[in-house]
Amino acid sequence: MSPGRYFRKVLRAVSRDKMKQGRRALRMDDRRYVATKHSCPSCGKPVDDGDLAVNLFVCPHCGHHYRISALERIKTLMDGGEISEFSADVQPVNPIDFPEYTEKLRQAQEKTGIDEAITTGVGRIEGRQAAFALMSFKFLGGSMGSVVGERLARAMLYAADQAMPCIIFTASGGARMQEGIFSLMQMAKTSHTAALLAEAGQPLIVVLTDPTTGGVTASFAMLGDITLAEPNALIGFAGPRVIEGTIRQKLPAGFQRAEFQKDKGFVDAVVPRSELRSTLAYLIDVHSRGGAKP
Amino acid sequence: MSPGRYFRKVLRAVSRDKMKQGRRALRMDDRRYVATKHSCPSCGKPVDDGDLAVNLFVCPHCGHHYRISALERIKTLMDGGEISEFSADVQPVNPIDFPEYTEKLRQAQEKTGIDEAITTGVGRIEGRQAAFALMSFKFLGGSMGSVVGERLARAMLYAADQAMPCIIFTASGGARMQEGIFSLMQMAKTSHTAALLAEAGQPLIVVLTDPTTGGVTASFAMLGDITLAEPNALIGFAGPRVIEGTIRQKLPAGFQRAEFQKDKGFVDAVVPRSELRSTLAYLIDVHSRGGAKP
Amino acid sequence: MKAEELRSKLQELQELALRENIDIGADINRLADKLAGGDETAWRRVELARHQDRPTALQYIDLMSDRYLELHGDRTFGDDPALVGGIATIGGVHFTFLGHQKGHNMKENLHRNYGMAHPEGYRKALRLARQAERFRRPILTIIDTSGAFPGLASEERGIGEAIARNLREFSVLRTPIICVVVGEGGSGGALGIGVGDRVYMLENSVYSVISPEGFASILLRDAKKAQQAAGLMKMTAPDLKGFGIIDDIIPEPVGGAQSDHQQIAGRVRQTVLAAYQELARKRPDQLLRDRSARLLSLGRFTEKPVGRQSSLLSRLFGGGS
Amino acid sequence: MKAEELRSKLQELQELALRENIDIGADINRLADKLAGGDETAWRRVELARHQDRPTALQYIDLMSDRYLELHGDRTFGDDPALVGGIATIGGVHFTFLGHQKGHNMKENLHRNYGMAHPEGYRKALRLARQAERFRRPILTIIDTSGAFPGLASEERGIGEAIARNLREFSVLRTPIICVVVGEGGSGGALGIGVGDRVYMLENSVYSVISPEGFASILLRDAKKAQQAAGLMKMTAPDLKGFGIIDDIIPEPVGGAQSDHQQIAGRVRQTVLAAYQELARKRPDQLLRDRSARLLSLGRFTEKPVGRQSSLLSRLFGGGS
Ligand SMILES: [Zn+2]
Ligand SMILES: [Zn+2]
Repeated sequence: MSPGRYFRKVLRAVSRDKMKQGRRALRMDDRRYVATKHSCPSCGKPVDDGDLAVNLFVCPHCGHHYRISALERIKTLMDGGEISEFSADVQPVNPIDFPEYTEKLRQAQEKTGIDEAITTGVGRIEGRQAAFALMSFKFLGGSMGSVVGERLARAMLYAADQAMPCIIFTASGGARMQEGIFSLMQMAKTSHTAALLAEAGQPLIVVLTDPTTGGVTASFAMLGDITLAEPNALIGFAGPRVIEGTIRQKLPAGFQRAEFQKDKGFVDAVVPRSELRSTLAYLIDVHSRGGAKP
Repeated sequence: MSPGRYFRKVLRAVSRDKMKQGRRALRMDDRRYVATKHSCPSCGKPVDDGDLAVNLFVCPHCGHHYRISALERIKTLMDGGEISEFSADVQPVNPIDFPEYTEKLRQAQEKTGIDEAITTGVGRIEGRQAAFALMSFKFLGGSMGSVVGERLARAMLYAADQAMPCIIFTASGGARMQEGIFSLMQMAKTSHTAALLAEAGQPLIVVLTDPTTGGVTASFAMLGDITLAEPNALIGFAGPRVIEGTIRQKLPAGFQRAEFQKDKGFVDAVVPRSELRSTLAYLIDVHSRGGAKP
Repeated sequence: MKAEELRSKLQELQELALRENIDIGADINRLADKLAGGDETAWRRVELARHQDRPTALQYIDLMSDRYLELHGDRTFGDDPALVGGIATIGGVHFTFLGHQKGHNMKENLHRNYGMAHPEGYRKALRLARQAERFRRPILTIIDTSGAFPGLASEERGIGEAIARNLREFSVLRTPIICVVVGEGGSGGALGIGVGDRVYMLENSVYSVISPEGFASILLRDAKKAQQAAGLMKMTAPDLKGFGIIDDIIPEPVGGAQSDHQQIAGRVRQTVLAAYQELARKRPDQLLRDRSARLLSLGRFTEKPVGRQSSLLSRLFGGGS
Repeated sequence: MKAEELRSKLQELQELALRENIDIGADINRLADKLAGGDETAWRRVELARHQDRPTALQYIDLMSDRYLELHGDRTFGDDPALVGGIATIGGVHFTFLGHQKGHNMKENLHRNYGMAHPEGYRKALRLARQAERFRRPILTIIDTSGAFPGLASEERGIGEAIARNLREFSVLRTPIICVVVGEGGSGGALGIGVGDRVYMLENSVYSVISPEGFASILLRDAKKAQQAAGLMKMTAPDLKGFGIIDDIIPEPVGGAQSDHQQIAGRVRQTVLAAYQELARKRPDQLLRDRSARLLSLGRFTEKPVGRQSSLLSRLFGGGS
């Protein structure tokens, strides 16, 4: 891969863009966590909501890793529980005039308290800075439309320009079909910015979380220099039901899970949430200043 | 792969070398082909020796491609039935003082009428020039020792320097074990010159013939930009008997044959001997002058 | 009823034109579109795009080229008959071609897996594309698939990774890439050889994020509403031209591409060679910058404070989409 | 008989030295060699090289590094437990490490396939090596295999191609590569991660074109003559040092590397870091030129008219081997 120097212009322009991007500190409103109980979706045992947040949203009984949104990820991963968000102004439209899409977006925003299926910004882990992109499955199934693509593209180009790693947490059911062909094209766009990031010599670190399927899996999610996954995360292109429809039989247990994908060669390491901060900090260190100094 | 400009020095040096390489025209002595008959090793039907040479050493009854030596290849493939041979002065020694190796070499030379398991030189096909390296299985099983490695290296570097394709016909049982570790290291040497050839922008075209196994398969034989194979040629790293020893059962029919290797993704096309000249001429054309001119 | 009658009249007209060798295909098709209206037009095109007599990738290559040589294998696992590739000399220019390969009948389709490729198909494509870059051959891709194969083996060997890697690598290959959607442009499987400097669609081809059937079953919760879905999805060549996703539409012969292979192959050849002439004039850095701009401009959104649609592209290269 | 007696005395001496923590291992080993004579010495080393208590690749990495992270998979087909890799920080330097991984017992060896890798192992190695180049990490390879796995699946997925590609790519990677043969250096399977700027062998390791058993069965026509073959093949560290194939020999503790993991890991660490300091001073072009010279110089032959041994190298770089 040798795109030459043409990408410099891209980076310079993004750098200019950064100046007016209206960054804002983003952190979770902790008041939502009241001490009520629910049953763990994996083991069924009673779990206290408040305890769960403290325990990184991992079931204290069985170790089940709950699906978490960008805000919860920020709270549990980042130094100070916050990031400096950018691209917040980038907001969805209805590009193919799909019936009720605008209304559906508004409802999702109201219901989830987040504005799109991805949140991007700069943050720190154990003092090390990186650009982050955090997907939220609960926002329309983490589907990738134009906003997800644009925010991802900007996050990668920002990392390239500012010489820092880009760390992406994926969680997606696939393309935002209501945006038609535009949603498909986000695969090409985000994969291209991954190439530009590589050209700039900065690492793309991907953390696959449950679930990561469809167009996201067939683009940036599989383009990490380092690819980590949370335990038991479902990772695939075609979803299990689609495959079962093709082969007309049930899938074997564990198929497409993180551990399976590691055996099949697509995941570097399965990392429990409790070890994520330490592992990511080491990886940022390793890739700092272009590598080795004795 | 970007070794930079360091290889220029290599090429310049080889270019100087070329001046004193004592090239000589090499062609087969046709008198050896007297009109006697034998049975085709594949179909068992009677074949006339003289007819066989005219028919490109392909059985007129069943299409069986006979194993042929460098001299027979030159006769049937090259314009005028000859090449301008180089590196003829490069001759074997006994590097690890292996008992009776020197004697064995002498016997092989006497018996086969060729001096080593490879013959290299410049020749033409339908008027197009290329550097050629032609292996002879009948010379100690086409085994690769220091001379095979050095002649191959020079052929590739010559092609790189003179801006022409390098076309290799393989036929080998593997490493020349009598040369010990030196025979293993020819794999590294020839693979490296394949990298230098690629760096120079010239194609490596490999034609796999029966049989190609062992260290040759794990080096230059598998490094062609274009990889052709003769029908039914046996191609593999471990030989069939070694594998049968490992798995303790008979191999399936067709295993490791040219058509199998095409299905497995390692051969671009299986080309009958009758179509080789035309196919190679097209491939030389396609790769001339750095590609497309409208 | 009235539409039905008009359509049968049109059919007669088409057949007449075909018999008399008058090229009025594009006009007739446009007329038919107008008569049919949204959903119906789209669905008619889906059916035409899937017509089993349409020329396949290798037929296009055969009809377009002076000589060609198919090359096989991904050098890792296998050779995928559903995605073919090789070298073709078209109008004196040596191209590396890649294409989804469907069959014309059941037997061929079983061999070709209905043009639904496995990972090794995309990896073969990448191998040949890199070879093209190394030897400075332009690349021609012929897109015709309902999608990558959604099966067990395909997933096990990383169909997602294979497509993703192609998207990244094709986006920065230092050689011109020309893509033509000749039938179905289905989802990531189509895009896997669909990133290029020029993208064309045949008049009756379609290009979409998912099949109309899939779309209907997921978003309309009824797989039988595929016809309606086809309209909602905006997947026809004119739709995509309107969105600025493709460069141009290649008109088909009367009745569709299947009715005159020679003619449509000639038009594709003409379009591809003209595009190549244009692209060959660009220096590699310019080629890549333009491709980059094209890719970065994909997507529609708003930036609230400014109150207008915008994209990275407009700020980067001063253009806009 | 006399040799037997002497050896038992030596054994006592070794044990004493070990107990008293006196480092006389290398001297004792040399003494043992002299007493034993050719074939026997070589065979003793083959046995030591295969000793199942010798440290494995991951043990070396664990003992040598401040921190490390194993990375998995070839991104195409699978992850091979017989060939491991990852990132290790050794003396503050971030290395990409690669190594054949054997087990210490039957269960581990079944999982690790006795350190005999499949194609996906070599492809993982290449993936990580390219990553190392991209992020300017030096590469450390730990060689310990009787050979690539000669099985059905290994052949089907192109073990020959996988090794060949590594040989080519490693020969031109723009980052320092340091190789250490710690046990068995068997054939192409060893060489598949054995092309580098510095190659070291542990004192009792071996490196050869084929196993002594294979050599015996083919050239001596009797698989049981492995001991004799080991001598004929010239496969010990001193042999290879004498041939100029390796750079240096790392002395083992008394009795062999298995008797003191900590100590041998410390020596390997020291050697690797010293080599890295040297290589890090070279500009990339110089590094590659030197590696190229090393590779082109491999082989011994004569050029008749001049009547002396010669190689490409002597004419290219003015040196000679
Ligand atoms: Zn639980
Ligand atoms: Zn016959």
